Amino acid sequence: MTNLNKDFVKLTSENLILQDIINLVKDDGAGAITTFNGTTRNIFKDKIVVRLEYESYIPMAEKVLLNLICEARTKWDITKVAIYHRTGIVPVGETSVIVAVSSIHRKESLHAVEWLIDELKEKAPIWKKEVYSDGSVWKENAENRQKC
Amino acid sequence: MTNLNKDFVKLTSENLILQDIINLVKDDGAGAITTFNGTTRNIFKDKIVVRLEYESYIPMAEKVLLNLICEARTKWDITKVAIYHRTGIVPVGETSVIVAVSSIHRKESLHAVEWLIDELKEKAPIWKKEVYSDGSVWKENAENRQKC
Amino acid sequence: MSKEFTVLYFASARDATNVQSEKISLPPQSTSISLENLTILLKRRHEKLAPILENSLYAINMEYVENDDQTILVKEGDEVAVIPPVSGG
Amino acid sequence: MSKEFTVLYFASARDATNVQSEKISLPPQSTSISLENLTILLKRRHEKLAPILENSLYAINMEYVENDDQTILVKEGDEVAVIPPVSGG
Repeated sequence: MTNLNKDFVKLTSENLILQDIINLVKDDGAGAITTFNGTTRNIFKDKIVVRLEYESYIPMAEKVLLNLICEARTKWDITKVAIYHRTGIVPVGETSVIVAVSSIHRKESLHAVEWLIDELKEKAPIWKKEVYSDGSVWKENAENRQKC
Repeated sequence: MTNLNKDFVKLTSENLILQDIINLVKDDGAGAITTFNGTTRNIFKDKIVVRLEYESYIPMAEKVLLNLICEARTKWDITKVAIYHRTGIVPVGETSVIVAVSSIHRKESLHAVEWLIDELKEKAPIWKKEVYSDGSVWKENAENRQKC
Repeated sequence: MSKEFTVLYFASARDATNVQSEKISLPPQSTSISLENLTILLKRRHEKLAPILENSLYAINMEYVENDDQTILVKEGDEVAVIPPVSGG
Repeated sequence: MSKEFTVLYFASARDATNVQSEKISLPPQSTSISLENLTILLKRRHEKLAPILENSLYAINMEYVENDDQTILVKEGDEVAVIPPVSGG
Protein backbone atom coordinates (compact mmCIF):
# COMPACT_ATOMS: atom_id res chain seq x y z
CA MET A 1 0.00 0.00 0.00
CA THR A 2 1.52 3.33 -0.95
CA ASN A 3 0.37 6.87 -0.44
CA LEU A 4 1.57 9.43 -3.01
CA ASN A 5 4.92 7.62 -3.33
CA LYS A 6 5.93 8.99 0.07
CA ASP A 7 4.44 6.42 2.44
CA PHE A 8 4.98 2.70 1.92
CA VAL A 9 3.25 0.14 4.10
CA LYS A 10 3.18 -3.60 3.58
CA LEU A 11 2.36 -6.80 5.44
CA THR A 12 4.09 -9.56 3.54
CA SER A 13 5.09 -13.19 3.86
CA GLU A 14 8.28 -12.46 1.94
CA ASN A 15 11.73 -11.98 3.42
CA LEU A 16 12.40 -8.31 4.26
CA ILE A 17 15.47 -6.86 2.56
CA LEU A 18 16.66 -3.72 4.31
CA GLN A 19 18.34 -2.24 1.26
CA ASP A 20 15.11 -2.49 -0.76
CA ILE A 21 13.27 -0.59 1.95
CA ILE A 22 16.02 2.03 2.26
CA ASN A 23 15.67 2.56 -1.49
CA LEU A 24 11.97 3.39 -1.01
CA VAL A 25 12.72 6.25 1.40
CA LYS A 26 15.95 7.53 -0.14
CA ASP A 27 15.69 11.08 -1.42
CA ASP A 28 18.40 13.45 -2.63
CA GLY A 29 16.87 16.24 -0.58
CA ALA A 30 16.91 14.21 2.65
CA GLY A 31 20.19 14.11 4.55
CA ALA A 32 19.13 11.52 7.11
CA ILE A 33 17.68 8.03 7.04
CA THR A 34 16.94 6.16 10.25
CA THR A 35 15.91 2.51 10.23
CA PHE A 36 14.70 0.16 12.91
CA ASN A 37 14.90 -3.61 12.30
CA GLY A 38 13.19 -6.07 14.59
CA THR A 39 14.66 -9.55 14.34
CA THR A 40 13.51 -12.75 15.98
CA ARG A 41 15.53 -13.76 19.03
CA ASN A 42 16.63 -17.29 19.83
CA ILE A 43 15.84 -17.09 23.54
CA PHE A 44 12.86 -15.77 25.46
CA LYS A 45 13.01 -16.04 29.25
CA ASP A 46 15.34 -19.04 29.04
CA LYS A 47 13.07 -20.89 26.62
CA ILE A 48 14.50 -21.70 23.22
CA VAL A 49 12.35 -20.26 20.45
CA VAL A 50 12.16 -22.62 17.48
CA ARG A 51 10.35 -20.15 15.25
CA LEU A 52 7.87 -17.30 15.28
CA GLU A 53 4.61 -17.06 13.44
CA TYR A 54 2.99 -13.72 12.73
CA GLU A 55 -0.68 -13.29 11.91
CA SER A 56 -2.33 -10.05 10.90
CA TYR A 57 -5.66 -8.51 10.04
CA ILE A 58 -3.85 -7.24 6.98
CA PRO A 59 -6.14 -4.56 5.50
CA MET A 60 -6.73 -3.02 8.93
CA ALA A 61 -3.03 -3.23 9.83
CA GLU A 62 -2.07 -1.39 6.65
CA LYS A 63 -4.73 1.22 7.35
CA VAL A 64 -3.58 1.67 10.96
CA LEU A 65 0.04 2.05 9.82
CA LEU A 66 -0.83 4.62 7.14
CA ASN A 67 -2.80 6.56 9.77
CA LEU A 68 0.20 6.45 12.12
CA ILE A 69 2.45 7.82 9.38
CA CYS A 70 -0.08 10.56 8.78
CA GLU A 71 -0.01 11.44 12.48
CA ALA A 72 3.81 11.31 12.53
CA ARG A 73 3.84 13.87 9.72
CA THR A 74 1.95 16.29 11.97
CA LYS A 75 4.69 15.91 14.61
CA TRP A 76 7.88 15.90 12.54
CA ASP A 77 9.04 17.20 9.17
CA ILE A 78 9.80 13.87 7.53
CA THR A 79 10.31 13.11 3.87
CA LYS A 80 9.44 9.46 3.15
CA VAL A 81 8.36 6.58 5.37
CA ALA A 82 8.27 2.81 4.87
CA ILE A 83 6.90 0.26 7.32
CA TYR A 84 7.15 -3.39 6.33
CA HIS A 85 6.05 -6.24 8.58
CA ARG A 86 6.33 -9.92 7.90
CA THR A 87 3.53 -12.43 8.27
CA GLY A 88 3.65 -16.20 8.58
CA ILE A 89 6.65 -18.15 9.79
CA VAL A 90 9.79 -16.12 10.56
CA PRO A 91 12.87 -18.18 11.38
CA VAL A 92 15.18 -17.12 14.20
CA GLY A 93 17.58 -14.35 13.14
CA GLU A 94 15.37 -13.05 10.34
CA THR A 95 13.74 -9.64 10.28
CA SER A 96 10.08 -9.36 11.31
CA VAL A 97 9.67 -5.59 10.97
CA ILE A 98 11.45 -2.64 9.39
CA VAL A 99 10.61 1.01 9.91
CA ALA A 100 12.55 3.44 7.72
CA VAL A 101 12.19 7.22 7.69
CA SER A 102 14.08 9.86 5.73
CA SER A 103 14.23 13.52 6.72
CA ILE A 104 16.19 16.65 6.01
CA HIS A 105 17.55 16.85 9.55
CA ARG A 106 18.49 13.85 11.63
CA LYS A 107 16.40 14.42 14.77
CA GLU A 108 13.16 14.16 12.80
CA SER A 109 13.83 10.70 11.39
CA LEU A 110 15.33 9.41 14.67
CA HIS A 111 12.32 10.50 16.69
CA ALA A 112 9.73 9.49 14.10
CA VAL A 113 11.16 5.96 13.85
CA GLU A 114 11.04 5.53 17.61
CA TRP A 115 7.47 6.81 17.80
CA LEU A 116 6.30 4.69 14.85
CA ILE A 117 7.65 1.42 16.22
CA ASP A 118 6.16 2.21 19.65
CA GLU A 119 2.76 2.92 18.10
CA LEU A 120 2.94 -0.09 15.80
CA LYS A 121 3.49 -2.32 18.82
CA GLU A 122 0.56 -0.77 20.61
CA LYS A 123 -1.99 -0.48 17.83
CA ALA A 124 -1.34 -2.55 14.72
CA PRO A 125 -3.52 -5.68 14.57
CA ILE A 126 -0.60 -8.09 14.31
CA TRP A 127 -0.01 -11.09 16.55
CA LYS A 128 3.09 -13.12 17.24
CA LYS A 129 3.10 -16.76 18.28
CA GLU A 130 6.32 -18.04 19.81
CA VAL A 131 6.83 -21.72 19.13
CA TYR A 132 9.06 -23.57 21.60
CA SER A 133 10.19 -27.17 21.53
CA ASP A 134 7.42 -27.95 24.05
CA GLY A 135 4.51 -25.78 22.97
CA SER A 136 3.59 -22.30 21.81
CA VAL A 137 2.07 -19.10 23.10
CA TRP A 138 0.49 -15.97 21.64
CA LYS A 139 2.53 -13.05 22.92
CA GLU A 140 1.23 -9.72 24.22
CA ASN A 141 3.18 -6.50 23.82
CA ALA A 142 3.73 -4.54 27.00
CA GLU A 143 2.62 -1.45 25.06
CA ASN A 144 -0.78 -2.96 24.36
CA ARG A 145 -3.69 -0.63 23.87
CA GLN A 146 -5.73 -1.14 27.05
CA LYS A 147 -9.38 -2.03 26.95
CA CYS A 148 -11.19 0.85 28.59
CA MET B 1 39.51 -0.67 14.09
CA THR B 2 37.64 -3.30 16.09
CA ASN B 3 37.32 -3.96 19.77
CA LEU B 4 36.67 -7.59 20.80
CA ASN B 5 34.50 -8.10 17.70
CA LYS B 6 31.75 -6.03 19.32
CA ASP B 7 32.76 -2.50 18.34
CA PHE B 8 33.61 -1.60 14.75
CA VAL B 9 34.90 1.83 13.85
CA LYS B 10 36.31 2.93 10.52
CA LEU B 11 37.15 6.07 8.59
CA THR B 12 37.32 5.02 4.97
CA SER B 13 37.41 6.49 1.49
CA GLU B 14 35.30 3.58 0.24
CA ASN B 15 31.59 3.63 -0.46
CA LEU B 16 29.55 2.67 2.64
CA ILE B 17 27.25 -0.31 2.11
CA LEU B 18 24.55 -0.43 4.77
CA GLN B 19 24.00 -4.16 4.53
CA ASP B 20 27.70 -4.83 5.20
CA ILE B 21 27.53 -2.72 8.34
CA ILE B 22 24.28 -4.34 9.48
CA ASN B 23 26.04 -7.68 9.14
CA LEU B 24 28.73 -6.50 11.57
CA VAL B 25 26.21 -5.81 14.34
CA LYS B 26 23.73 -8.62 13.64
CA ASP B 27 23.46 -11.08 16.51
CA ASP B 28 20.98 -13.90 17.08
CA GLY B 29 20.58 -12.80 20.70
CA ALA B 30 19.73 -9.21 19.73
CA GLY B 31 16.15 -8.51 18.70
CA ALA B 32 16.71 -4.93 17.59
CA ILE B 33 19.00 -3.13 15.17
CA THR B 34 18.80 0.62 14.70
CA THR B 35 20.76 2.39 12.00
CA PHE B 36 21.35 6.01 11.16
CA ASN B 37 22.56 6.97 7.68
CA GLY B 38 23.76 10.45 6.88
CA THR B 39 23.65 11.22 3.18
CA THR B 40 24.86 14.28 1.34
CA ARG B 41 22.14 16.72 0.37
CA ASN B 42 21.88 18.51 -2.92
CA ILE B 43 20.89 21.86 -1.46
CA PHE B 44 22.20 23.85 1.47
CA LYS B 45 20.51 27.20 2.14
CA ASP B 46 19.52 27.57 -1.51
CA LYS B 47 23.07 26.91 -2.77
CA ILE B 48 23.54 23.87 -4.95
CA VAL B 49 26.13 21.53 -3.49
CA VAL B 50 28.27 19.98 -6.20
CA ARG B 51 30.04 17.60 -3.87
CA LEU B 52 31.30 17.20 -0.33
CA GLU B 53 34.80 16.48 0.82
CA TYR B 54 35.50 14.98 4.22
CA GLU B 55 38.83 15.20 5.96
CA SER B 56 39.72 13.51 9.23
CA TYR B 57 42.48 13.14 11.77
CA ILE B 58 41.89 9.45 11.29
CA PRO B 59 43.68 7.77 14.22
CA MET B 60 42.24 10.27 16.68
CA ALA B 61 38.77 10.04 15.13
CA GLU B 62 38.77 6.26 15.49
CA LYS B 63 39.96 6.59 19.07
CA VAL B 64 37.29 9.18 19.90
CA LEU B 65 34.58 6.97 18.37
CA LEU B 66 35.72 3.87 20.28
CA ASN B 67 35.69 5.93 23.48
CA LEU B 68 32.15 7.10 22.69
CA ILE B 69 31.01 3.52 22.19
CA CYS B 70 32.62 2.64 25.51
CA GLU B 71 30.68 5.46 27.18
CA ALA B 72 27.45 4.41 25.43
CA ARG B 73 27.90 0.94 26.92
CA THR B 74 27.80 2.46 30.40
CA LYS B 75 24.45 4.08 29.55
CA TRP B 76 22.63 1.33 27.63
CA ASP B 77 22.72 -2.44 27.40
CA ILE B 78 23.76 -2.73 23.77
CA THR B 79 25.15 -5.74 21.93
CA LYS B 80 27.28 -4.61 18.99
CA VAL B 81 28.09 -1.22 17.53
CA ALA B 82 29.51 -0.09 14.19
CA ILE B 83 30.37 3.48 13.21
CA TYR B 84 31.68 4.03 9.68
CA HIS B 85 32.48 7.47 8.29
CA ARG B 86 33.61 8.28 4.82
CA THR B 87 36.60 10.47 3.95
CA GLY B 88 37.49 12.23 0.72
CA ILE B 89 34.98 13.17 -1.95
CA VAL B 90 31.39 12.06 -1.37
CA PRO B 91 29.02 12.69 -4.28
CA VAL B 92 25.51 14.00 -3.63
CA GLY B 93 23.11 11.25 -2.53
CA GLU B 94 25.84 8.97 -1.18
CA THR B 95 26.22 8.02 2.45
CA SER B 96 28.80 9.88 4.54
CA VAL B 97 28.19 8.18 7.89
CA ILE B 98 26.47 5.09 9.26
CA VAL B 99 25.87 4.31 12.92
CA ALA B 100 24.44 0.85 13.61
CA VAL B 101 23.63 -0.61 17.02
CA SER B 102 22.10 -3.94 17.98
CA SER B 103 20.45 -4.62 21.34
CA ILE B 104 18.16 -7.10 23.03
CA HIS B 105 15.40 -4.51 23.51
CA ARG B 106 14.59 -1.77 21.04
CA LYS B 107 14.84 1.32 23.25
CA GLU B 108 18.53 0.72 23.91
CA SER B 109 19.60 0.69 20.27
CA LEU B 110 17.29 3.59 19.35
CA HIS B 111 18.65 5.80 22.12
CA ALA B 112 22.28 4.73 21.70
CA VAL B 113 22.22 5.54 17.96
CA GLU B 114 20.83 9.01 18.61
CA TRP B 115 23.41 9.71 21.32
CA LEU B 116 26.30 8.37 19.23
CA ILE B 117 25.53 10.48 16.17
CA ASP B 118 25.09 13.56 18.39
CA GLU B 119 28.44 12.95 20.08
CA LEU B 120 30.17 12.14 16.80
CA LYS B 121 29.05 15.49 15.42
CA GLU B 122 30.32 17.27 18.50
CA LYS B 123 33.61 15.51 19.12
CA ALA B 124 35.00 13.46 16.26
CA PRO B 125 37.85 15.27 14.46
CA ILE B 126 36.20 15.15 11.04
CA TRP B 127 35.62 18.11 8.76
CA LYS B 128 33.27 18.61 5.85
CA LYS B 129 33.90 20.99 2.97
CA GLU B 130 30.87 21.88 0.86
CA VAL B 131 31.81 22.63 -2.71
CA TYR B 132 29.39 24.85 -4.64
CA SER B 133 29.52 25.92 -8.26
CA ASP B 134 31.01 29.24 -7.09
CA GLY B 135 33.32 28.28 -4.24
CA SER B 136 33.59 26.15 -1.14
CA VAL B 137 33.36 26.39 2.62
CA TRP B 138 34.44 24.35 5.65
CA LYS B 139 31.28 23.65 7.62
CA GLU B 140 30.85 23.82 11.38
CA ASN B 141 28.40 21.59 13.24
CA ALA B 142 25.96 23.37 15.52
CA GLU B 143 26.85 20.77 18.16
CA ASN B 144 30.50 21.79 18.15
CA ARG B 145 32.51 21.29 21.29
CA GLN B 146 33.00 24.81 22.57
CA LYS B 147 36.43 26.18 23.32
CA CYS B 148 36.43 26.92 27.04
CA MET C 1 -33.81 -13.25 4.59
CA SER C 2 -32.11 -12.35 7.84
CA LYS C 3 -29.75 -9.42 8.08
CA GLU C 4 -26.16 -10.47 8.67
CA PHE C 5 -22.86 -9.05 9.82
CA THR C 6 -19.43 -10.68 9.72
CA VAL C 7 -17.15 -11.46 12.66
CA LEU C 8 -13.43 -12.09 12.20
CA TYR C 9 -11.34 -13.93 14.78
CA PHE C 10 -7.57 -13.60 15.10
CA ALA C 11 -4.80 -15.26 17.09
CA SER C 12 -6.07 -16.65 20.41
CA ALA C 13 -9.65 -15.76 19.45
CA ARG C 14 -9.37 -17.89 16.32
CA ASP C 15 -7.85 -20.73 18.34
CA ALA C 16 -10.86 -20.52 20.69
CA THR C 17 -13.52 -20.48 17.97
CA ASN C 18 -11.73 -22.65 15.42
CA VAL C 19 -13.03 -20.35 12.70
CA GLN C 20 -11.39 -17.42 10.95
CA SER C 21 -14.67 -15.69 10.27
CA GLU C 22 -18.38 -16.26 10.35
CA LYS C 23 -21.56 -14.54 9.31
CA ILE C 24 -24.01 -13.92 12.14
CA SER C 25 -27.64 -12.89 11.82
CA LEU C 26 -28.94 -9.86 13.62
CA PRO C 27 -31.69 -10.71 16.14
CA PRO C 28 -35.10 -11.05 14.48
CA GLN C 29 -36.78 -7.72 13.74
CA SER C 30 -33.67 -5.73 14.68
CA THR C 31 -31.47 -3.68 12.39
CA SER C 32 -28.54 -3.51 14.79
CA ILE C 33 -26.99 -4.92 17.94
CA SER C 34 -25.13 -3.17 20.75
CA LEU C 35 -21.58 -4.18 21.69
CA GLU C 36 -22.82 -5.43 25.04
CA ASN C 37 -25.33 -7.74 23.35
CA LEU C 38 -22.76 -8.76 20.77
CA THR C 39 -20.46 -9.92 23.56
CA ILE C 40 -23.28 -11.95 25.13
CA LEU C 41 -24.11 -13.46 21.73
CA LEU C 42 -20.48 -14.38 20.95
CA LYS C 43 -19.94 -15.95 24.38
CA ARG C 44 -23.05 -18.08 23.85
CA ARG C 45 -21.78 -19.27 20.44
CA HIS C 46 -18.20 -19.99 21.59
CA GLU C 47 -17.73 -21.08 25.15
CA LYS C 48 -13.92 -20.79 25.05
CA LEU C 49 -14.09 -17.25 23.73
CA ALA C 50 -15.39 -15.76 26.98
CA PRO C 51 -12.04 -15.20 28.77
CA ILE C 52 -10.47 -13.91 25.56
CA LEU C 53 -13.20 -11.32 25.04
CA GLU C 54 -12.42 -9.96 28.51
CA ASN C 55 -9.07 -8.74 27.17
CA SER C 56 -9.91 -8.04 23.55
CA LEU C 57 -11.01 -4.98 21.66
CA TYR C 58 -13.51 -4.80 18.85
CA ALA C 59 -12.84 -3.17 15.52
CA ILE C 60 -15.82 -2.32 13.31
CA ASN C 61 -15.01 -1.88 9.63
CA MET C 62 -11.31 -1.67 10.52
CA GLU C 63 -11.70 1.03 13.20
CA TYR C 64 -11.13 0.34 16.89
CA VAL C 65 -14.17 1.06 19.04
CA GLU C 66 -14.43 1.42 22.80
CA ASN C 67 -16.13 -1.72 24.06
CA ASP C 68 -18.20 0.19 26.61
CA ASP C 69 -19.41 2.83 24.15
CA GLN C 70 -23.16 2.32 24.25
CA THR C 71 -23.78 4.55 21.26
CA ILE C 72 -22.05 2.12 18.92
CA LEU C 73 -24.22 -0.38 17.09
CA VAL C 74 -23.25 -3.19 14.74
CA LYS C 75 -25.37 -3.04 11.61
CA GLU C 76 -26.09 -5.21 8.62
CA GLY C 77 -23.01 -5.74 6.47
CA ASP C 78 -20.57 -4.55 9.13
CA GLU C 79 -17.25 -6.35 9.55
CA VAL C 80 -16.52 -6.81 13.24
CA ALA C 81 -13.11 -8.10 14.31
CA VAL C 82 -12.18 -9.52 17.70
CA ILE C 83 -8.73 -8.08 18.41
CA PRO C 84 -6.87 -9.88 21.22
CA PRO C 85 -3.88 -8.05 22.75
CA VAL C 86 -1.55 -7.32 19.85
CA SER C 87 2.08 -8.38 19.62
CA GLY C 88 3.48 -7.03 16.38
CA GLY C 89 7.02 -5.76 16.01
CA MET D 1 70.26 18.77 18.46
CA SER D 2 67.12 20.70 19.33
CA LYS D 3 64.15 19.01 20.91
CA GLU D 4 61.12 18.90 18.61
CA PHE D 5 57.38 18.31 18.70
CA THR D 6 54.99 17.88 15.77
CA VAL D 7 52.01 20.03 14.88
CA LEU D 8 49.23 18.80 12.61
CA TYR D 9 46.87 21.14 10.77
CA PHE D 10 43.42 20.15 9.50
CA ALA D 11 40.70 21.72 7.36
CA SER D 12 40.75 25.53 7.58
CA ALA D 13 43.95 25.41 9.66
CA ARG D 14 45.69 23.49 6.89
CA ASP D 15 44.37 25.92 4.28
CA ALA D 16 45.85 28.78 6.36
CA THR D 17 49.28 27.22 6.86
CA ASN D 18 49.51 25.36 3.57
CA VAL D 19 51.11 22.47 5.40
CA GLN D 20 49.60 19.29 6.78
CA SER D 21 52.20 18.96 9.54
CA GLU D 22 55.48 20.37 10.67
CA LYS D 23 58.13 19.72 13.26
CA ILE D 24 58.80 22.66 15.57
CA SER D 25 61.72 23.03 17.96
CA LEU D 26 61.13 23.76 21.62
CA PRO D 27 62.63 27.08 22.71
CA PRO D 28 66.40 26.79 23.50
CA GLN D 29 67.15 25.32 26.92
CA SER D 30 63.50 24.37 27.51
CA THR D 31 62.02 20.91 27.73
CA SER D 32 58.42 22.04 27.23
CA ILE D 33 56.15 24.88 26.16
CA SER D 34 52.83 26.04 27.59
CA LEU D 35 49.70 26.20 25.42
CA GLU D 36 49.67 29.96 25.74
CA ASN D 37 53.21 30.21 24.40
CA LEU D 38 52.46 27.61 21.72
CA THR D 39 49.64 29.81 20.45
CA ILE D 40 51.96 32.85 20.31
CA LEU D 41 54.56 30.77 18.49
CA LEU D 42 52.11 29.39 15.92
CA LYS D 43 50.62 32.82 15.21
CA ARG D 44 54.15 34.15 14.58
CA ARG D 45 54.88 31.32 12.13
CA HIS D 46 51.57 31.53 10.25
CA GLU D 47 49.94 34.90 10.02
CA LYS D 48 46.65 33.58 8.59
CA LEU D 49 46.31 31.03 11.39
CA ALA D 50 45.56 33.64 14.09
CA PRO D 51 41.78 33.94 13.55
CA ILE D 52 41.45 30.18 13.17
CA LEU D 53 43.24 29.48 16.45
CA GLU D 54 40.65 31.68 18.20
CA ASN D 55 38.02 29.05 17.44
CA SER D 56 40.11 25.89 17.48
CA LEU D 57 40.96 23.34 20.11
CA TYR D 58 44.27 21.58 20.63
CA ALA D 59 44.64 17.84 20.90
CA ILE D 60 47.88 16.50 22.36
CA ASN D 61 48.66 12.90 21.44
CA MET D 62 45.07 12.47 20.25
CA GLU D 63 43.44 13.81 23.44
CA TYR D 64 41.57 17.10 23.56
CA VAL D 65 43.01 19.57 26.06
CA GLU D 66 41.49 22.74 27.45
CA ASN D 67 43.32 25.63 25.80
CA ASP D 68 43.42 27.65 29.02
CA ASP D 69 44.72 24.81 31.19
CA GLN D 70 48.04 26.23 32.39
CA THR D 71 49.20 22.90 33.82
CA ILE D 72 49.45 21.38 30.34
CA LEU D 73 52.84 21.46 28.66
CA VAL D 74 53.85 20.29 25.21
CA LYS D 75 56.99 18.18 25.45
CA GLU D 76 59.54 16.68 23.11
CA GLY D 77 57.99 14.12 20.76
CA ASP D 78 54.42 15.21 21.41
CA GLU D 79 51.94 15.32 18.54
CA VAL D 80 49.85 18.47 18.76
CA ALA D 81 46.86 18.90 16.47
CA VAL D 82 45.01 22.11 15.69
CA ILE D 83 41.33 21.11 15.63
CA PRO D 84 39.07 23.71 13.98
CA PRO D 85 35.33 23.41 14.66
CA VAL D 86 34.39 19.92 13.54
CA SER D 87 31.71 19.06 11.00
CA GLY D 88 31.53 15.29 10.74
CA GLY D 89 28.32 13.37 10.20
